[in-house]
Amino acid sequence: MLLYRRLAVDKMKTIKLVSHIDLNEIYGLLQHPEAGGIDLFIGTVRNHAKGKKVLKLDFEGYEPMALKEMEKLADKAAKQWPILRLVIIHALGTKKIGDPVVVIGIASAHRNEAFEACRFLIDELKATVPIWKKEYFEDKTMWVNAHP
Amino acid sequence: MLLYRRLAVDKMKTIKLVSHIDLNEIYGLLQHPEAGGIDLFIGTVRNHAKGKKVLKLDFEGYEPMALKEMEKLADKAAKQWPILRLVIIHALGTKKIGDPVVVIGIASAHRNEAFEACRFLIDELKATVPIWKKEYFEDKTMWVNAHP
Amino acid sequence: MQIILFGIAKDIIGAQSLTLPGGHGVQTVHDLKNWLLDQYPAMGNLNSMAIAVDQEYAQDEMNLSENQEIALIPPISGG
Amino acid sequence: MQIILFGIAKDIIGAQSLTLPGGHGVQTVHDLKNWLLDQYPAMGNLNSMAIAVDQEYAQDEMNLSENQEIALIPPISGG
Repeated sequence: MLLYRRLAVDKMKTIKLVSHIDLNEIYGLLQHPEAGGIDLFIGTVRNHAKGKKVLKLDFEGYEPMALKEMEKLADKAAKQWPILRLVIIHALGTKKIGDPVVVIGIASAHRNEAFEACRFLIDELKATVPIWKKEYFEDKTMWVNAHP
Repeated sequence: MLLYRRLAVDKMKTIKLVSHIDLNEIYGLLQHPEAGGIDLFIGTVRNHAKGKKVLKLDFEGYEPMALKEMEKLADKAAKQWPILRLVIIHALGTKKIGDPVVVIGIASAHRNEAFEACRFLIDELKATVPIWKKEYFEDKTMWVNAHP
Repeated sequence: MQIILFGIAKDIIGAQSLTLPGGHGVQTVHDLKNWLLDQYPAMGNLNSMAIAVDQEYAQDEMNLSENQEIALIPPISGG
Repeated sequence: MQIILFGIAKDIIGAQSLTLPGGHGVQTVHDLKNWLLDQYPAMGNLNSMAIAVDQEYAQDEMNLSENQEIALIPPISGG
């Protein structure tokens, strides 16, 4: 299910929040005839955190603001690197172990820019986009990063 | 069509040469319950080189040696970073614009190692694995990198 | 003045959103943070607390008014 | 002594593989490179020329023998 979607008129970027990430569509979103390199980062649900078994995760977002922040990051990246295609997709809702949670994809003429922009975007997304992750352990739940 | 394949007994790595890269299988090869980050590099066929229009590419490999070199790179990477899953796949034969040519995938607990190992592997692959690329232009063909 | 809540802030306050009672005296983002910390001391244990105004992160000095969309942003953990 | 050829080396030599004629005098990798450059001067224009022995890059000093798999590796361009 598509929750929100913004697509620039030039089709350069795909930025959206979804309940399920479809990895099979990603390559099509990143293909460009001038592209020589694509870097794709996929964040996934790990089965443990701080030594404890994780059963599942819940993601909550301040959706309109999250999309605005994702757009800002895309604009920043596009100013720093010659990007041909850009994808930022984050999942919301309940995710189980192994599920993709976030996908960042960059296509550029040369691989260096793709790696750098991809790394920049995932680091910045984690620092600025208002999305919250709750871990379900066997004996409790916990909002990640909430407390020191 | 699968040309060659080596799969370590521990399933940690998938190293192969193929005539067609199936991107839809890659995520399955990289999934691991302890993985938090996956970095995937996809090298693709660009529509131009040195300002000239490229029609297609042909890839030729010294197949058994290429696989050995890919295995060596995987072992080097596994010594440097805590890798949970590793994929190195290179296509051989004729490729058209936009086709994937090479895929490097790394799954690790944290994203830093995934980015670093992925970057290392594509850089080293280009420097050591005996594979040759011929570009078809409108008026000629050229083996890439052959001459200064 | 109504505040949209997310994540652990919903658990601490026990609601999806919060309406400040009459006479709250909150004029700036800074005032709002102080008011929240005063009313809900558990907020003080969080790693951070930001305020978004009209879906943008707001500086402490920013003035608040009734017609803005105001949200409390506890420590984020996306990605 | 037979040499497997790839890429532009096939074009220069005009064959998929090359058998050194009797009395070639090639004993080491270094000798083989010199022999190839002598017979096919166009090889000298390449960015590099490596020799693989039994599917491993070989040092110049390595001795060659009939029962090895020997390949000429012109500049690679995979990825």
